[in-house]
Amino acid sequence: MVVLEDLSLTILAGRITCIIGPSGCGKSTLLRLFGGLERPSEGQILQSGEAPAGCLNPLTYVFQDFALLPWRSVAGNVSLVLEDHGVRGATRHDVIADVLARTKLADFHDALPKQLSGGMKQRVAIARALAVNPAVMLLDEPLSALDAQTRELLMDDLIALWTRQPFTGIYVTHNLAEAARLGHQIVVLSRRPGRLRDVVELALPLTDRHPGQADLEALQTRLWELMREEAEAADQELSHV
Amino acid sequence: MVVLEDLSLTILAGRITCIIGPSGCGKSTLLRLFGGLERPSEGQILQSGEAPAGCLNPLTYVFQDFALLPWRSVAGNVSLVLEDHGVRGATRHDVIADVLARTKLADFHDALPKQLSGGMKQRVAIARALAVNPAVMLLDEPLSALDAQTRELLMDDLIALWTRQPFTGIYVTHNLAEAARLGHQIVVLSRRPGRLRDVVELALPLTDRHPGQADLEALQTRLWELMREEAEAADQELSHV
Amino acid sequence: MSEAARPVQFRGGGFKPGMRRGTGLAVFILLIAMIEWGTRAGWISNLTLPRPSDVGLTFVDLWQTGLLWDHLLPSLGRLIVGTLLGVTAGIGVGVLIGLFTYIRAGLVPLVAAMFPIPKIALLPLFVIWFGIGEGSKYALIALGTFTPTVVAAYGAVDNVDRTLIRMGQSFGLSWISIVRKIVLPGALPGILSGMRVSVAIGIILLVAAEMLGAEFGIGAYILQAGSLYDLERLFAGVVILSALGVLTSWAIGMIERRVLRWRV
Amino acid sequence: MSEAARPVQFRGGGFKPGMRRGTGLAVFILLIAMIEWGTRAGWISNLTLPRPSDVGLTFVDLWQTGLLWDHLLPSLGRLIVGTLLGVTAGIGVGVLIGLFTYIRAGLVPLVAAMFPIPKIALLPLFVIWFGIGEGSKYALIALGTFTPTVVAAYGAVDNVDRTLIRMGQSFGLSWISIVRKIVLPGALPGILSGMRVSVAIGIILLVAAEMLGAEFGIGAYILQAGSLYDLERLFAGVVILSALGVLTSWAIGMIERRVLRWRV
Amino acid sequence: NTQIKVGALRFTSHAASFVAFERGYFAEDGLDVSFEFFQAAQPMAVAIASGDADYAVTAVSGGLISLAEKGTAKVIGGALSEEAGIDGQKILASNAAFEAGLTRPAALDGKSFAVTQAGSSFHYMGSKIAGAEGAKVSFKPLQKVGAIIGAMKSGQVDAWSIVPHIAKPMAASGAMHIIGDVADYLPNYQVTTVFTSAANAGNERAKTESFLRAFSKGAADFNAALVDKTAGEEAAEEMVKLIHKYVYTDRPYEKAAPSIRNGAMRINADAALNMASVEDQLNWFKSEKLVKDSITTETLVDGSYAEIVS
Ligand SMILES: Nc1ncnc2c1ncn2[C@@H]1O[C@H](COP(=O)(O)OP(=O)(O)OP(=O)(O)O)[C@@H](O)[C@H]1O
Ligand SMILES: Nc1ncnc2c1ncn2[C@@H]1O[C@H](COP(=O)(O)OP(=O)(O)OP(=O)(O)O)[C@@H](O)[C@H]1O
Ligand SMILES: [Mg+2]
Ligand SMILES: [Mg+2]
Repeated sequence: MVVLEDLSLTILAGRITCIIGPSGCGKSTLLRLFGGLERPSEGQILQSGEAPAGCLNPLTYVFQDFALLPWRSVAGNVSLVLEDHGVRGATRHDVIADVLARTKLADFHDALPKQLSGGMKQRVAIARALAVNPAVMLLDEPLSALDAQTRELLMDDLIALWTRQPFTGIYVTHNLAEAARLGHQIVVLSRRPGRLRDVVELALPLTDRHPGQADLEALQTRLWELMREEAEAADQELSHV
Repeated sequence: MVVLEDLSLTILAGRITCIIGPSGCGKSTLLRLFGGLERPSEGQILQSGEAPAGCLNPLTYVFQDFALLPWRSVAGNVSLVLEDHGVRGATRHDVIADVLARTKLADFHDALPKQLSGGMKQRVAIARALAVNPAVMLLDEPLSALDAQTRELLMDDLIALWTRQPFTGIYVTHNLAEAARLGHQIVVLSRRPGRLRDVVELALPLTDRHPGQADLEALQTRLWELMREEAEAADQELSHV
Repeated sequence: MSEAARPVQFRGGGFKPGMRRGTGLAVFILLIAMIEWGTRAGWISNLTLPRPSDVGLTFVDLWQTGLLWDHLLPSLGRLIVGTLLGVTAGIGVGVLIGLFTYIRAGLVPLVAAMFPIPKIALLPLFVIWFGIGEGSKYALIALGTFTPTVVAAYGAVDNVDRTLIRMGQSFGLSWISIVRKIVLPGALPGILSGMRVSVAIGIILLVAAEMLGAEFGIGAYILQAGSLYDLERLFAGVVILSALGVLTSWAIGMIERRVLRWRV
Repeated sequence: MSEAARPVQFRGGGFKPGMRRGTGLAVFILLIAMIEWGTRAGWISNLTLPRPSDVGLTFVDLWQTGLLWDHLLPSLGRLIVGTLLGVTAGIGVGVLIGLFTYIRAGLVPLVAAMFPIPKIALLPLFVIWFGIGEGSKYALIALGTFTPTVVAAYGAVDNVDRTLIRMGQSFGLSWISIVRKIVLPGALPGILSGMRVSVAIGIILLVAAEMLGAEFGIGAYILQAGSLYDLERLFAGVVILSALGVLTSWAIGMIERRVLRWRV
Repeated sequence: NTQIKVGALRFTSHAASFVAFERGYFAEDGLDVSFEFFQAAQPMAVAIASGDADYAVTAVSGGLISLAEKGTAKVIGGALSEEAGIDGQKILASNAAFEAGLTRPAALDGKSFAVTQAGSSFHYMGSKIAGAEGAKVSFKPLQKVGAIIGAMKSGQVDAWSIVPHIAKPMAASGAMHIIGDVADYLPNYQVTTVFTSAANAGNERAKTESFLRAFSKGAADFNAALVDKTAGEEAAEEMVKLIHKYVYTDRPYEKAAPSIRNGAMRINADAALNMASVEDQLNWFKSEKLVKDSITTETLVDGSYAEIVS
């Protein structure tokens, strides 16, 4: 089955690229290709330039369902990705303390995932991703398992994190509001097989964007018009499991 | 544990009442109380007036996770709730055909739930609720298990359904946009124990509301300011499982 | 892109072992060939293992003399009747335990206490209770399959999605409708997978059951071969039971695929 | 509100049977009282069931003469060593099957074929292979606990959340780290719940194991009582095994609660 | 005709019933006999108690005594006996033990002795032999004759005793050694007895007497043909053929015949019972604490049917 076809994309360093498209169009597959978790049957993914100093894992994911180890505490989950890269002792301790502080998790150092709300779990996943100092963050619908209010809160947190220290992000989402809030560049894919429909550039700095802002709303409406028909078709599809 | 406290609410017939509030404040509990699925330890729920003619189940739910029987086809799932009320033969057949047509499911008569997209599943659940001709529809975050685009599509469908034949609805959600689009009256609850924070009335007819409309955006922003702090607190809560 | 553009390295995949058709067969054939060689060459003594070809000849013999059916049919009858009794009773009791608080509280400890009782220990009692005829054989197999079925059945009822039950209640379905249309179909996958284990136990108990005055039956055949230290026949019997087990497990798999087509 | 305001009728609840502490005990006591009465009054013949008070006296006797420990300790030793061997090997093989395609393809059919082989049928062989000493008893119990453990273990590995494994890969964890830190802890709940069954089977097999030249042991005690048709002693032995089963199951439950505290 | 069920093992020692059935002696006495075949003696005793069989022949085992104590079984006559001059049960040593010096029963001290179950006749024999030689012997219960043969062949137990038609071919094939005769230690040992349910013994006198009469006729034919060999070779051949219908059915006649002939031990005429031997066995069971002390020979034996010899 062809999932993605005839797709050529350039991701900009230090900016957030949002990828939107109807259900099943291959967004997650594309992201897995970016991160080396999937092998393309044709074509290739190239990375250029050097990873920043202290980068343990250049291409780092944040998953929709958090992917926390339930048997490890918050700190343990962050520690997991440091252990294998030989970060030990005081250094490890410091890195963990730093990323937990940046994601407002300092008080939850020893909590188990089951005790946390969804928003907190995703913060842990973000802290874990930050801990390896990635060159590119690959975020696969990081907010869609959360309720609308928590989503708002986390969007603010992401903007704050990016503002403090800009990272290269590829952010897959269904949510046009998220794309309009977080994207420097919005890539719109068509239905399966996913092809490039449009690429929208947004010059407005992230910190100047607010929910309910008129131009962002207009952009959203434009994107929605672009996609509505395809979203409907995707919705009506019968899967032949 | 006290979940809801000191709460007195009146639901208007033929209108949609949206209930919003932070996570765990007792929205679902309140809705279960309305529908007789939970027994209040104090106070009571009263229903006044007669159910409309042909109403098989006055208080009817639509659940967040669809609650479809996976072993029954789309038609079978609707049939389930008619069988017990003695609707048989041609009548049953007609009712099923009618509600499936109203929810754009006519082509999916014999599909199994596993073949359907999330949006389609929720449409089946709505069709099932319509089949018993309810006096009040109780909707517990009916769209929050869906992706953002499908959510848009279903909101339009709900508005169309209500416009064709207004029903009394109690609609629980986290999503302020949904509340602003669908509510004639928006009830804001505080954190647990849930108390009444505010009741907002919206005069604008449903059909005249559009995504990105300025006054609705303003309302959303106001609601968000009302709730932000509490949402943050709810997010930070540790559960002691 | 500018300088040094390297392709992203693949690091996914794995951790998803599939089945290679034929490997299993190859392992079997290899094993049998090894034993054949060993027994012929003498580095496996004929006291340790029989020569596979001799076991094969025993089979041919069983087949040609018609003794195979003389032994297989009574055993199948015992297995079917006994398992049917045990499984039916087990599902009944298990569902009741899954539905009613007092039945659960009263019976779960009883079932837990019955589980580790070795059925062969009760053989002498079974003769008194059910006679030496087919009755005691049915009873032994039924008892052996009963307890695991009960456990599987009430586990399956417990695992039925509660939101489906609440849905049924919210639409005003009667209690019996909820049980019939929601609880039982929802418990079916768990019950069927429990049946796999129960049937395997039923087959294992055939030998114990046929300790009780059975002249014909695969179990009796094995016991007789064992008491004569006739390894060829012992293994022939064991192979038949093993094949029976694989076959019934496959049959239940087929039923599952048919009846549970709705599963994701 | 205006006219006829009726309260909403409650229609939820139910389908959530709890445990009533004590009911189980009450059922046991009732059952025993009934049998005591029946055997005293004579409507239960002394051939059918022993008098519970006599079984109790047998216990007291076992205790006072110290015979209880003479029988219990060897059995416990066999159970522990045999189960440990079987479970360890089973977990090892099960995890390998869960990780490697060729091992899975080669061994799953073999395990499936071994499952329905009745271990008592192999007793004569075990005498030759392992002698009539402790060896054959350990081997029998180990073999009996091995197959269900394998099945549970590879099922548990299969059920480990694949997104966790993909996460590990995406962070560049080494294969061995993924196995050690993600696959094994993730498979632990399934392995532990499989151990419940394995240990119960180990207890059941004690009797079969002690058929082979055991002078002491609960199984040997039961067998002797059976061959003497001494129902009091037979039941005393059965009660010990049953208590042992309930106890080990409880112990595994405790371990689960400790080790799997992270479970939701 | 009265319907009765006779429990039997497929052993030559049960031949009297087979002969009585095949030659119509049961029918002559108005009995319509059907056989229930068992794998071991123990379930047969239980089956008599439960009413699944009416009459059977078996060794005096602990199980039988316990059932008699529960008032459900009675010994009514004797069957197989050890008798000087007739090939009886043999004492065997494994090759390993034989080479290590177990060449006579006197060397049994410290050795292991195979039995099927505690309280079986093997246990009794071994215990009596060891007692007579002043030897301390450990008994290994191995449940089945097959398991014992395996253990003997591989030298895991040292000694055993068994009927001659199993012992002799084993010794002949070099798998083990015969080191003595049971009869030397237990002269006139009442190996097996005829028994029935207490109900039959007490209330069905006519039926029980009919059974014993027909059974005795079968025994007489058997003794004449194969034990005393007074009936001539032709009768012996015919007798072996008759028995082969029931025993070693899965072997061709040529192979079965020698085994059947070797297994021929005297079945007591008129089911006479050697009370002294029975009493000795009962006392042994009591002394080993395998049965309750309160049991007397009267509980076990209904002496009103058969002649009591000693
Ligand atoms: N493991 C798989 N096996 C088979 N097909 C798959 C698998 N994963 C994805 N697909 C198929 O590939 C296509 C693209 O899937 P992908 O998950 O990339 O879509 P997506 O855009 O992320 O969808 P969604 O919006 O639902 O997350 C889908 O049609 C899906 O059916
Ligand atoms: N079955 C239950 N057992 C114990 N506590 C419960 C149960 N269901 C709900 N609660 C508690 O009752 C409170 C209210 O729950 P409820 O589900 O009504 O909240 P909610 O507002 O619907 O939350 P959410 O926004 O997460 O859906 C929560 O604090 C929850 O912990
Ligand atoms: Mg996706
Ligand atoms: Mg809720």
